[in-house]
Amino acid sequence: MLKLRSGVIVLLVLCTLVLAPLAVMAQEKVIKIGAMYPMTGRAGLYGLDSVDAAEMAIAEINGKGGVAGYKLELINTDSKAKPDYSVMVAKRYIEQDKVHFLFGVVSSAVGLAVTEVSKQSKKIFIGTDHASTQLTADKFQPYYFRVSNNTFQSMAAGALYLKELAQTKPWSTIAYVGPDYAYGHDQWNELKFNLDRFGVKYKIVGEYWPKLFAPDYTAFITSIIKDKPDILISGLWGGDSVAFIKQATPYGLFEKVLFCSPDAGGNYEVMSATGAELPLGLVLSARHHNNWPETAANKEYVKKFFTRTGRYPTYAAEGAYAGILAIAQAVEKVGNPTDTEALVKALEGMKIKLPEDPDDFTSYIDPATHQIVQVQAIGVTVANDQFPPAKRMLGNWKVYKAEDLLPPKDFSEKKK
Amino acid sequence: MERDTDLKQAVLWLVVFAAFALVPVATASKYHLLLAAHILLWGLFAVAFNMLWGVTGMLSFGQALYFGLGAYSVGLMVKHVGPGWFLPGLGLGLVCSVILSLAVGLLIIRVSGVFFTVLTLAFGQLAWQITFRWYHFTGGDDGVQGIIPPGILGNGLVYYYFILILVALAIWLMHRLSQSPMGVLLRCVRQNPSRVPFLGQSVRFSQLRIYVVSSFFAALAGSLMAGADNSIHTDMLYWTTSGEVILMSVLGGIGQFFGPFIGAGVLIVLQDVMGAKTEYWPLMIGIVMMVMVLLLPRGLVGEFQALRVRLKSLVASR
Amino acid sequence: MDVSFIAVQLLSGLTMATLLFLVASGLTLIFGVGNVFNFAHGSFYMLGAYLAYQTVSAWHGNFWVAALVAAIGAGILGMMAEFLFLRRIYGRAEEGGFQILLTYSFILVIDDLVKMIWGTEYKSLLRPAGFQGSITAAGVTMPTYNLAIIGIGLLIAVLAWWILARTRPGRVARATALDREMLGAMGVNVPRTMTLVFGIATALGGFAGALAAPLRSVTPGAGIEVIIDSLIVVVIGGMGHFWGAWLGALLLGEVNSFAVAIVPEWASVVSYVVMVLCLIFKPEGLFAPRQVRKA
Amino acid sequence: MECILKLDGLEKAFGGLRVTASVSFSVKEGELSAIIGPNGAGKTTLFNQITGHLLPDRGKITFVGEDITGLSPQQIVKRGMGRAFQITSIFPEETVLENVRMACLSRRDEALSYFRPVHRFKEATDQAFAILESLGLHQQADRPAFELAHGDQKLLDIGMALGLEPKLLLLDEPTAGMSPDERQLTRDLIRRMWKEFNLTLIFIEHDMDTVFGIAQTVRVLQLGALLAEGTPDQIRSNPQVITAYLGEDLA
Repeated sequence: MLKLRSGVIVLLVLCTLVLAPLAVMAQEKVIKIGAMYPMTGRAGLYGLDSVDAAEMAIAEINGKGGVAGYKLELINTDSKAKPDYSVMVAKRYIEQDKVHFLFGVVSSAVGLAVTEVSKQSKKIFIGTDHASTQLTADKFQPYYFRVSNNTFQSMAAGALYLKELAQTKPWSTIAYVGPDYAYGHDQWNELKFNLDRFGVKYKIVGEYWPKLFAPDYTAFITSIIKDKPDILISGLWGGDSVAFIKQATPYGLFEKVLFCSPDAGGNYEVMSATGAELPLGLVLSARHHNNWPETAANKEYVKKFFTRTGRYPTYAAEGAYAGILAIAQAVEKVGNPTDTEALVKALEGMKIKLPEDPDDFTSYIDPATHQIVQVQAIGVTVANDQFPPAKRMLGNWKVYKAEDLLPPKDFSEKKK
Repeated sequence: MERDTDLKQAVLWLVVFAAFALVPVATASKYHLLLAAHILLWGLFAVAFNMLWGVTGMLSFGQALYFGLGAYSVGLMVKHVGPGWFLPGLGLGLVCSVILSLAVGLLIIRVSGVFFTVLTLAFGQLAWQITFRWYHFTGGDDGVQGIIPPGILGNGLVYYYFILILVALAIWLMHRLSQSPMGVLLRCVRQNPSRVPFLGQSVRFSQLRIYVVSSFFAALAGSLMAGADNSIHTDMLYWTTSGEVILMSVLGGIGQFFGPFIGAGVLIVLQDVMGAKTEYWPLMIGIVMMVMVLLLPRGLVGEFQALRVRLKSLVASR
Repeated sequence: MDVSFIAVQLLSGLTMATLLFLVASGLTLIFGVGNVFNFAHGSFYMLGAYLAYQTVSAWHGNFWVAALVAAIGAGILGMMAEFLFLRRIYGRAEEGGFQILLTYSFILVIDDLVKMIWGTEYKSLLRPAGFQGSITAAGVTMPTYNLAIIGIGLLIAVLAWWILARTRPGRVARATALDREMLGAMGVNVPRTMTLVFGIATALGGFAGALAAPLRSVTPGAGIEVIIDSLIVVVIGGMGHFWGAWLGALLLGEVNSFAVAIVPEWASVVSYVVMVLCLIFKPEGLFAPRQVRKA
Repeated sequence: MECILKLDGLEKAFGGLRVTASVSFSVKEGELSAIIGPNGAGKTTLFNQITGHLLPDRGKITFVGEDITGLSPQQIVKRGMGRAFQITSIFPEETVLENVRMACLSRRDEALSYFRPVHRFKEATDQAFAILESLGLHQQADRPAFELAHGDQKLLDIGMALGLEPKLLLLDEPTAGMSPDERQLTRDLIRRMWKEFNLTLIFIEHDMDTVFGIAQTVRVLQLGALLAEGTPDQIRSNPQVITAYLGEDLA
């Protein structure tokens, strides 16, 4: 008898599933954007920043009356940084919520899973924070667009920086420390690829692979000191970067080597979390800087974000901001958010002025790879307390032209 | 009387089977189909897990190892050999799960209680770390995407029915097992392990047997999941996956054969509904867990049954 | 490898080992005494880090005071958790499973509460005054704060050993693990002992979190990252054996330290390999006394 | 009559304490015998060695002409030895029928069948019912075992041992914790079982009415050693036994 009851429960559950969509009434004249940012754990900060920035962009656009008669609307579901769950959410967005765009994601693993859904259901996926080059290279599919730099671009900029450095301050040996997963390995491979491409001579004296979120780097630090590299490239990000820097400082590592972290090392949270402990003279970069370029647009963006949230943005925020602008611009051009093929055409080659663009450059989406093309600035840590709680910001900028950073046409992750 | 139960069970089987078979008829949404597929596969995983814990009393915190093994056998076969190798991958996963669970099982059934639990957790984490790290072969944390079942199975609807039939078959087999002498023996192993040898049966071999059986079906669930999601990733091997399946079992009731299946359904639907509404999902699920553990330890199905018995005796006494 | 490098790596390993031990000690204590596997131990570690941060940054407290606040705060919260929740499931059939689930639910709740209170931004603590630099002797550089941590770790190990082995409360605590009922019959207040020990264990976790905070970043989810490592330590050392935890941590720290120097590409799996080897050859833990195996 | 169980110089020590001190005796087939002795005489330890639960340090156990020393409990059970426990050992959540049926299935090598529902094992079920009937538990067959009264649980424990159709049945204090009336019933029952199932039966007992009421042979253990062996009358008049039980003074 009881077993029958459990059968009834299953039936009820299924009925709810079937009836649920009826409750969702389609609203008219809304561009629905389905975002999947993580809101918990280490990456939660990026997720929160992204959602705040996206909503800020939406408020700006809707405040001006929307685009082509449509208002923008963002829904976010905590992806928990889990690919299988994100796939479910993406399918729900498409089938139940009838979103026009898939949006976001911090982790490349989630990005790779969601791009598959995007491909199968022909729904545009605007990628913002995740950096794996694969998505615009061998996993390329026509409905995916990325509006922030990938690791290849960051590493190309890093390689160019090192090339120039060799002319003023000769160096010969290099070591790498990066998290032991795809992101960490990709960066190192891409850096080596770019150094070779730009004809830089170097000798590798050490490669170190702490696990992701490793709490302790002491053994790595002492080992690196023994290797005596001239340059130490770091592929660590976020809290790992913070922990490494904090633990390495008293060992005097940064006086012995030039520390260079061109993809995520210069992200604002590293600076805010290390405060005055961040040594001067580290070579860092990020996909957006709060104090570069010193254009009115960037200053206003940073200020507005601060007013809205009470904190300064990490680069994840600017990616999401750019994504919303790109969507708005595409819909404006096409006139509706439903004609996917026309929207893809509109996004391909789209020029879009972003806070991170210096006055003489406008970002654009490469029609061949659907990767945004942007300049990248690499800076050196200097004392600067204009963005508290950070006590150090980047300065002495070196700016690299966008076109120089693109991968060659035949580049593929497989050729490592 | 016992034949009567048989009949009721047959009816129940038909009802549940029909309900799931009708999902594609009731909704055209691919999302609902995926949700139903997830309930089926997690349900299978949870029922298989509960054969270990609820029935035999062995709490494994590492069944994700076999779930992931199944998924990765399919995924890596498709990735490295070719898209047509989906089904051989499935077969390989099942074979590997038996071999691995035998080997690991022999090592870990030497201890019991919390020690056993911690060892399973340790082995699960080892497997996760290897998969995470060996990224040329496994794809590391990027996982493997584009796992499309071959031929006619590539159609979502066909694949759903494929899942439905296999899951129904697997759960039916496990149900038969739980009703069989072997099933009774396993319950005896949980209730009073020191008596079992004096019935001429070996506790350790019983435990090893069910560990292998449970792992086999976990691998089946995992390998079918690869085709349902079209992608696999290291999270499938992470301890949180094992934790989720424990939660499903407790939610539904570990003392009931069907409890974990119901638990899986409830949790997945809850996650879907609540996850969309709040970013404080972990808090919600944490509170649900506390309530279940402290107030409703018999699970939804078990408490429901207890309530019915109480009501019945209340009516009878009047 | 020259001698001074070996010395440097040994010291690095020792630093790692001490931090591992500090976290794992609470875990092994509550397992040894209470037969409770506190899966949420890492969350108390995280709470400790946040409490220390709060004390130093918002209330401008001294770091060492903050570490004490962290320990006491985590201890009180731990006692509350034991008193309000865990206590209710002792003696239940399948207790082990419910323990793990209940403490798992603590992880989820604490994580989200921390997020509500402190947000998702990374927090950071400075090293305390006087421990910001390093000393160099015979070509070996060692940060003073790392030395302080090693010293504190040793102190705690010795203190805990002394309490458990030489004092009456310690002996009662150890005996609790052996037989809760028997002690109850002997007039020992077992529930109170359990609450107290749970509090001490979580206080150790919170203290470890505070001490580690200046070396790491304080983020939500930090607890989950340490729990697996401490678990490995406890498993290697033999669950519930205090000295075992210290030796296990030492083994793991040193093996890791030299793995980094010798086979850096495999550094991230070394811990697991050590553990599996231990389990194969001595499933009850390397440093646990052999148990009498029953048929 | 043939000898079914033979102990040869059995030795067992825990730490420095000798709990079995060179015990040798043989039990004839079909015998109903008792082992008595003061607390701590090593009676249960002896049972544990005979049934394979403990490994003797030295000595040899022969069962139906085969050396079973060092075999595991389940191997020994398979050879036809059944046992019920001093502290009742049953499967509390299973029904009374299921408890006994498990034993019957095990006897028939059907315990590992994993496909056919247990109630379709007709022979085992019938046999289990028959055993419950002769134990007088058949009306409670469908109740979970933990609901039974203490005395009934003891009977169930014996019933499980009977389900194995043992040649030799060992009972450890079958009347412990029973009221005098229950004891009388159990006493009758044991005798009836013994005849009905053609058993060789050894029981440990403290209740002298039971021992001298039904046993054909009585063996006395003291400090791990066999003190005396004989018919109830011989034992009753054995001065050594009287000393052991009543102390030096009264002897």
